[in-house]
Amino acid sequence: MSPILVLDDVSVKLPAGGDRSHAMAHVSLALAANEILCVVGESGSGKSMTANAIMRLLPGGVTIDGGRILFEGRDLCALGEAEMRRVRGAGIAMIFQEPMTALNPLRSIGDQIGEMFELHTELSAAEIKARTLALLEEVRIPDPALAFKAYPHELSGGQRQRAMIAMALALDPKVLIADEPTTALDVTTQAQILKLIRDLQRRKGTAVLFITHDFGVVAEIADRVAVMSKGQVVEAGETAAVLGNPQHAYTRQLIAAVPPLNAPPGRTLSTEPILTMEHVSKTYRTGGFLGRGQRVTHAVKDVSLVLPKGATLGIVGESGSGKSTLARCLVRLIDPESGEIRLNGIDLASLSREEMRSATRHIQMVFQDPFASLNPRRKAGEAVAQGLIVHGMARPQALIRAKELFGLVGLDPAATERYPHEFSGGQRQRIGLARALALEPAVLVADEPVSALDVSVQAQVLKLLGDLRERLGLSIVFITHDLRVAAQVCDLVAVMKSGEVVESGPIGTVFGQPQHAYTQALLASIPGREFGAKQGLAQKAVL
Amino acid sequence: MRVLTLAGRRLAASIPTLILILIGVFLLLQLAPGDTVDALMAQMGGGDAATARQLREFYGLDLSVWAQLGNYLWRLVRLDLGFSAIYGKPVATVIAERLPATILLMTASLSFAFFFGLILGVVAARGVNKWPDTLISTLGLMFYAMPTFWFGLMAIVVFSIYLQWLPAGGFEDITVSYTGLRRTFDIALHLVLPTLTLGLFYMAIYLRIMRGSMLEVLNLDFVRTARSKGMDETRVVVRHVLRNALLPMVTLIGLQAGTMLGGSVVVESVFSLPGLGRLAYESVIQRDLNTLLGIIFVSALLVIAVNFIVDLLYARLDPRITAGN
Amino acid sequence: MDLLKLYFRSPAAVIGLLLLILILAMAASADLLYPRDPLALAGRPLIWPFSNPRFLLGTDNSGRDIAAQIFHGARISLLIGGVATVISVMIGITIGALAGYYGSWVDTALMRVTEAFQTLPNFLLLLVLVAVFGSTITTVTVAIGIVSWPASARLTRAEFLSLRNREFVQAGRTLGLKDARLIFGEILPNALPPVIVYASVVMAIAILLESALAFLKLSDPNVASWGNLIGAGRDVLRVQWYVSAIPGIAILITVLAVSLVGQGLNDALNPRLKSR
Amino acid sequence: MDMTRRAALMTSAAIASSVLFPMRSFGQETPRKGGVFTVHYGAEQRQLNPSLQASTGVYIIGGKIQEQLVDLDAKGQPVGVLAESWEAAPDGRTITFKLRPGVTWHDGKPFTSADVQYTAMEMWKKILNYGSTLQLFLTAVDTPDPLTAVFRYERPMPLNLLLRALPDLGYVSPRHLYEGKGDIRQNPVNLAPVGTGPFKFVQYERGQHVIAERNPNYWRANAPYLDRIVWRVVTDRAAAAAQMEAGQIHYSGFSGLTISDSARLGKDPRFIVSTKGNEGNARTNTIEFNFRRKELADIRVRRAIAHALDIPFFIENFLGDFAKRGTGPIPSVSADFYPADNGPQYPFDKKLAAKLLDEAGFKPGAGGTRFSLRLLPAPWGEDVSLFATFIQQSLADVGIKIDIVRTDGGGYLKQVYDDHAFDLATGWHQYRNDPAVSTTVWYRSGQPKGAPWTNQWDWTDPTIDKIIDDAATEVDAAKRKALYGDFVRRANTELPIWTPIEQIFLTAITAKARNHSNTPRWGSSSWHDLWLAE
Repeated sequence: MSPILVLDDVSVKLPAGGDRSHAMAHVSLALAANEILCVVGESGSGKSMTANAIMRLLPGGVTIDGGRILFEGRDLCALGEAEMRRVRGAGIAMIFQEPMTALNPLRSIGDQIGEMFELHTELSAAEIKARTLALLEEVRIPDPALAFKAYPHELSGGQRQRAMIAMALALDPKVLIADEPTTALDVTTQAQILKLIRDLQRRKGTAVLFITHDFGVVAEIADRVAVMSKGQVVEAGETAAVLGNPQHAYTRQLIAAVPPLNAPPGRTLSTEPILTMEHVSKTYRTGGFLGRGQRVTHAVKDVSLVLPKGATLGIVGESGSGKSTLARCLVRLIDPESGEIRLNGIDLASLSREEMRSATRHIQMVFQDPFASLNPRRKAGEAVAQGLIVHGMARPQALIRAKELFGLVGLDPAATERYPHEFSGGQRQRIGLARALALEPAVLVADEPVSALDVSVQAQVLKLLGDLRERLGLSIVFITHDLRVAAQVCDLVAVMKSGEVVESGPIGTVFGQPQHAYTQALLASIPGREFGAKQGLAQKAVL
Repeated sequence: MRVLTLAGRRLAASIPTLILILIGVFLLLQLAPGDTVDALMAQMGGGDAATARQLREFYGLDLSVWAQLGNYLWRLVRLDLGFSAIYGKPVATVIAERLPATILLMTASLSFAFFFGLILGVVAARGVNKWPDTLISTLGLMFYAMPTFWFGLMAIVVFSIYLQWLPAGGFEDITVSYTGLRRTFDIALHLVLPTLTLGLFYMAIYLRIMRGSMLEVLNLDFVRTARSKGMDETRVVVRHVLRNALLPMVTLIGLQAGTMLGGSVVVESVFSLPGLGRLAYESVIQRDLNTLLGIIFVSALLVIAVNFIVDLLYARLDPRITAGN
Repeated sequence: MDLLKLYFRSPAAVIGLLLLILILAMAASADLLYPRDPLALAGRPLIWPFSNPRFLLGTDNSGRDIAAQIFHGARISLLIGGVATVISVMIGITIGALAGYYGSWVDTALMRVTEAFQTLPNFLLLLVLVAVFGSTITTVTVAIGIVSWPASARLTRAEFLSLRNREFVQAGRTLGLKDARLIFGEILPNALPPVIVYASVVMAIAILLESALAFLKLSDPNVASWGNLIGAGRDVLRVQWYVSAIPGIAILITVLAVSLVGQGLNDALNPRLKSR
Repeated sequence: MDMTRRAALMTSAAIASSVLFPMRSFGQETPRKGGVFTVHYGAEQRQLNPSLQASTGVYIIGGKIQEQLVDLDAKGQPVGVLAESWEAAPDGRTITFKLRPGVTWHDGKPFTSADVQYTAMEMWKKILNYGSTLQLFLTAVDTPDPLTAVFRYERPMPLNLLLRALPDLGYVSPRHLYEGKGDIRQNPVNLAPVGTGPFKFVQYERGQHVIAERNPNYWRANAPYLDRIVWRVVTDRAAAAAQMEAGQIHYSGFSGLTISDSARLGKDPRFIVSTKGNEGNARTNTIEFNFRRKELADIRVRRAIAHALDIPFFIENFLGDFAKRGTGPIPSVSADFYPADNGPQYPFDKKLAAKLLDEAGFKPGAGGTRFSLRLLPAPWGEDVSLFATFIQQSLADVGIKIDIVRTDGGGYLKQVYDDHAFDLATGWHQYRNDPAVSTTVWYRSGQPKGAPWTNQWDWTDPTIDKIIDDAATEVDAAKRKALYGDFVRRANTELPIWTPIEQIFLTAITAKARNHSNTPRWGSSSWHDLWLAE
């Protein structure tokens, strides 16, 4: 059937001073009715700009300077502002990535959805209320009447995304653009949302332009896929064809970087434990007035785990499961209420702040957000040398050691003089790693070290981590929400849910034959489960 | 309900603050050279040592500092603000007499500043970097940078003497005793220039805050969602941006209530308005501790009341507050 | 540095900088152009500006050369404004840092004190301080400094609260840094820029406060500050309005310059805000 | 009234007054009954009863409501008000006043000698500033009949001293409203005065205004002419001038406006600005030396400081033509006591000043400064702050560095008259018709510490003490005048205080006013004959 939306040789010019002249260069795409086209690419590839260009909601200074965008035969670039407004919401609707901030915090959900009808139809208030409630029903939000009156902050991330979808589909638009709608959600919620979009698309026959960076998602729901890099479409076609045997080198490299789900064969682990956690628990008391009406949340409840020497213990779970809190308890950034944390025989939990300050050199941490983990006002080399200087090494000597560590983590030793904002995300994580290794710790705690990176960069950092583990005999506690990454990196894994460890053991057995219902649900909801499995074996050599 | 406990907590939290201020100022003013009797003698133009001693006993100034402080706090607990040396009347009645002028002036200037600050801020933000923005911002800065008393005096010269449109000062025209509506109109006429003088400075501040907060909110995600729903720019601003942009403005009212009374000292003396500002200035000069502390007590209550209203307003504007997180 | 490039993009900031340089030049050249003591009796009082070649801007009601007082006044007013700002920002940063970093009871206690200062009308506290400690230039400057610190304390506290749990600070903690090094080495350098920008607002208010004090005849009479000239001019305002007008304009320009520079810096610091 | 009518009124009044020659000479115009007279009230007082507080700030209101035994007539001679006649016994120890019959208080009660007795003994003697020293030796006031009051003194009281003091210190209060009503000072009547005067108190709105209206049964036939007097509280002088020009204020007395505004309004036909009517309130600008500083204890230094000030230049350029050169503690307006020969004067002579300072051994040091002094100017009076700056500028030329220390009212009295923490001080000395009232205390030694406007200079001079004591009790008027001549000459030779400038208070009043400024202390008098031409 004829394509409903066609991008014909579209180019979008960036304001001067950007890292490249054009966000989109000669992009041609076609989207037919009743079809999901996935546009996949890494950050900065121009995939989000495509969505903005179609809706003509480009940020200040960015302009379309070539090509046509045909919607039902009409070129949107030529439309006047008033007519374009009639298309937005009615003809083409859009949903966004951050459910937390995509809705106006000060107005109720029903009000914001109802506004779609107010804008484009002449319906009475009563009819609008009825239509809105029906929509909420359709997107299977629990208790639609309550959700109608609720404010955004009273709903969970998943529920808010459902509300966004209800808003988008209010006027049965011909085209739905979804700009990474599930990236910020937990795996289980992501699975439900993808299923919802899939069902609604089939029932209503809408054409969906789905933008993502996650190949799993592509495998899960895409009918056709287009791969973008640096503003150009490098490859497009049926999903099975493109994923099966990618033609373009860039596509092949991207797919190769996606860690498969089944774990490589287990390594022999030493029996001698280096770090043991016994009955560790931490509770938060918030609000309340003199004890009454306090809200108590048990972040970590009675966790007992063992990290063998030289092994990597993975801690997986969704957000709010307490895995980060546990990690911070290990390095005493947070003081657990009870329980012991033994490192080489010393119980870290019972040390005073002074004693902990000297013992901390044995257990170091790598953080998640590359942009926040380095002090912007301090040279990269100095950040790495700081730990050594504090523990008594002379400054010049520490700086030389820093240069060596830069080499160890694969960075140009001369870069120690540069400031953090001059490095890319991946390079910053390497600096974080160098800083952690400066004190030659026995145990390295890595809290989601790669989740903020693009897939290709992620693969390089994981490879580096693997090499260092071998060379330095590091024992690592690896915290992540991405089961694929855990499968490739960890020897043992513990699955946490609302503060408790529901299942733990060697990664092969836990992922192969999950015992606990939650683990099973977790594994089942990973998008594109089979996608990674086939090439599982082929990837082994690389890592 | 929820908001009342929130406000109750604010009240409880400000009681220690209030006590802290009163004791601090009480001790501070003890160090000032001369006491209220010296000031009285200066005003009387003479008086022998015997009268001075008698007066000092009468005002209880012969007790030790700590005894005086103890008496004052003991009376304060019973909400008795003591006796005013300047006016020979209980402080409470003196303040009650002068409160209406101050409250009228402050509410008038605050609402003038807030209202025009808001509108000009929105206009400036809408046309950012174009001529309306630069014009409004520079005008705002001019009023901000101009010393208030200077503007006041110049305004009198232009509007009351040269053009004779507005009265040159005072709270109302008492040569002719108006009543009812005519009197309110007359008082309003007397308050136009003082409100302008005090209000323009604060309007400049609100204008800048509003412009900044508008630009901030216009960059948030939900504005992009609103646009993607096919809304025109005005509706986006009115239905979505304005209410979010108001939040910092409302908090500012709470913060500025205190400084406004300070500003009114100068404005009230230029326009000879019988307000608390000038009474405070006179009580410092006359070393009338009871009146000064009484004024500080009342102005602190005023500030707490304004902050209470700000809390209520904020809770109504932002549902997240009542949820208590 | 790109900050300068960003700064000079907005015309208002450039105008502000030029005005500030003009005022600084006046302050610097005061001794060259007007070597005599500005408070000395220069000629007949109340000569109109531009009417007598010896006195370009005329004389005030004490027979002192207004131009000399404007030039020397620039130095005094900038001095008062500057020192008072430094005092208030210093107090503000220390209290804001401690309250923001340590939190819990330290935070509540210090915030009670800040609230106390903000509930009390600041001009009133200034009057009491001047009445108690006399109106010499040092007491006036210190008093203005003491009165205007709460705002910068609140700002610093907000910055510290947001930076305190930032990951690079937590990394510092895991490396074994002591609190003091964390506060001054890690957090403060990142918390300073918005406070420095706000200092321009504090300076503007300090200069206005000094002129209000002088208007009530409470400033230091032995010093040729603009405020004193306005205070003196107040008695002859109806006829020789220029005696108050000229220093009024000088204060207007200085406060305008300081605010524009402050605003320029602020917009340069978070460019996202400016170029929408 | 709306704007257009006010503007019309203004122009018509201006034309009317410029056509007629100055109001003084056309007495035959018939007085108009009625109208509201608004008065600029600059400094609010703590109470309004003139028998408790002798200050112009109280007379300007209380003087219209309460009356005194004796007032001054146009030529400055005592004239009876509540007293019809008086006579003193030859030994000067008893003075009998015959009271005016048929006078009633505003609340209807009759005015009798009992009121005079109570006021004299309980108020003048115990509370009234300057009154307490004047009536120091008053032992009793007998009331043989309701219309006779006999004053008995332990030491002779010169009749002309008493008669000159009573216009200021002779106001009578209603006994029936004070006796037995607790502490006189806290009696609420002080803020709502009841008197026998031409105007009855109506209302006092703190910080805003005071209102009094015509007393229907006032003892002077068909007086007063005005319906109502309104005192408007305006503390800012520039604002007061503005309100006068806007027609909201008719009269501002006791130099209530700034020098330049007074000069400007003087040229405006709508107003009359003159010192006429203030001869009773003369004042001299003083420079007080603190002998505790060794430099100032040396007479040559004091004389040098006097010679260093170019007073004629200061008066001519800064004070305008309402001030003139002072010659001594007694101002020239005091016809009865102004001596022909005032003793040594100190004309402007910078070289002589420098020579005197060298002789005294104070050579100019680094930067030409011989020594530095702290100068405390009184915090009231625009002329005082101008004079302080002028002193600073002039003494800098002869090598004396002056640091001006600014204080407020309470601080000034405490630091100068109690703590003696000053080197030079400058302010006002108010002359009250007789040197014994408020002038000699500046020179007489032995004054109690902390008593303001008295000799706190750590300077004692037995000769001048003797002259002062003799004059205070000398009954013969001529001998008394001669004694005060010696007092002036001695004061000017020893120069503990220098009185270089003599000024009289200035009155600014609308040209529509009639019968104004017709007595030496008109601003404080009862205005029973004042009226407003339309």
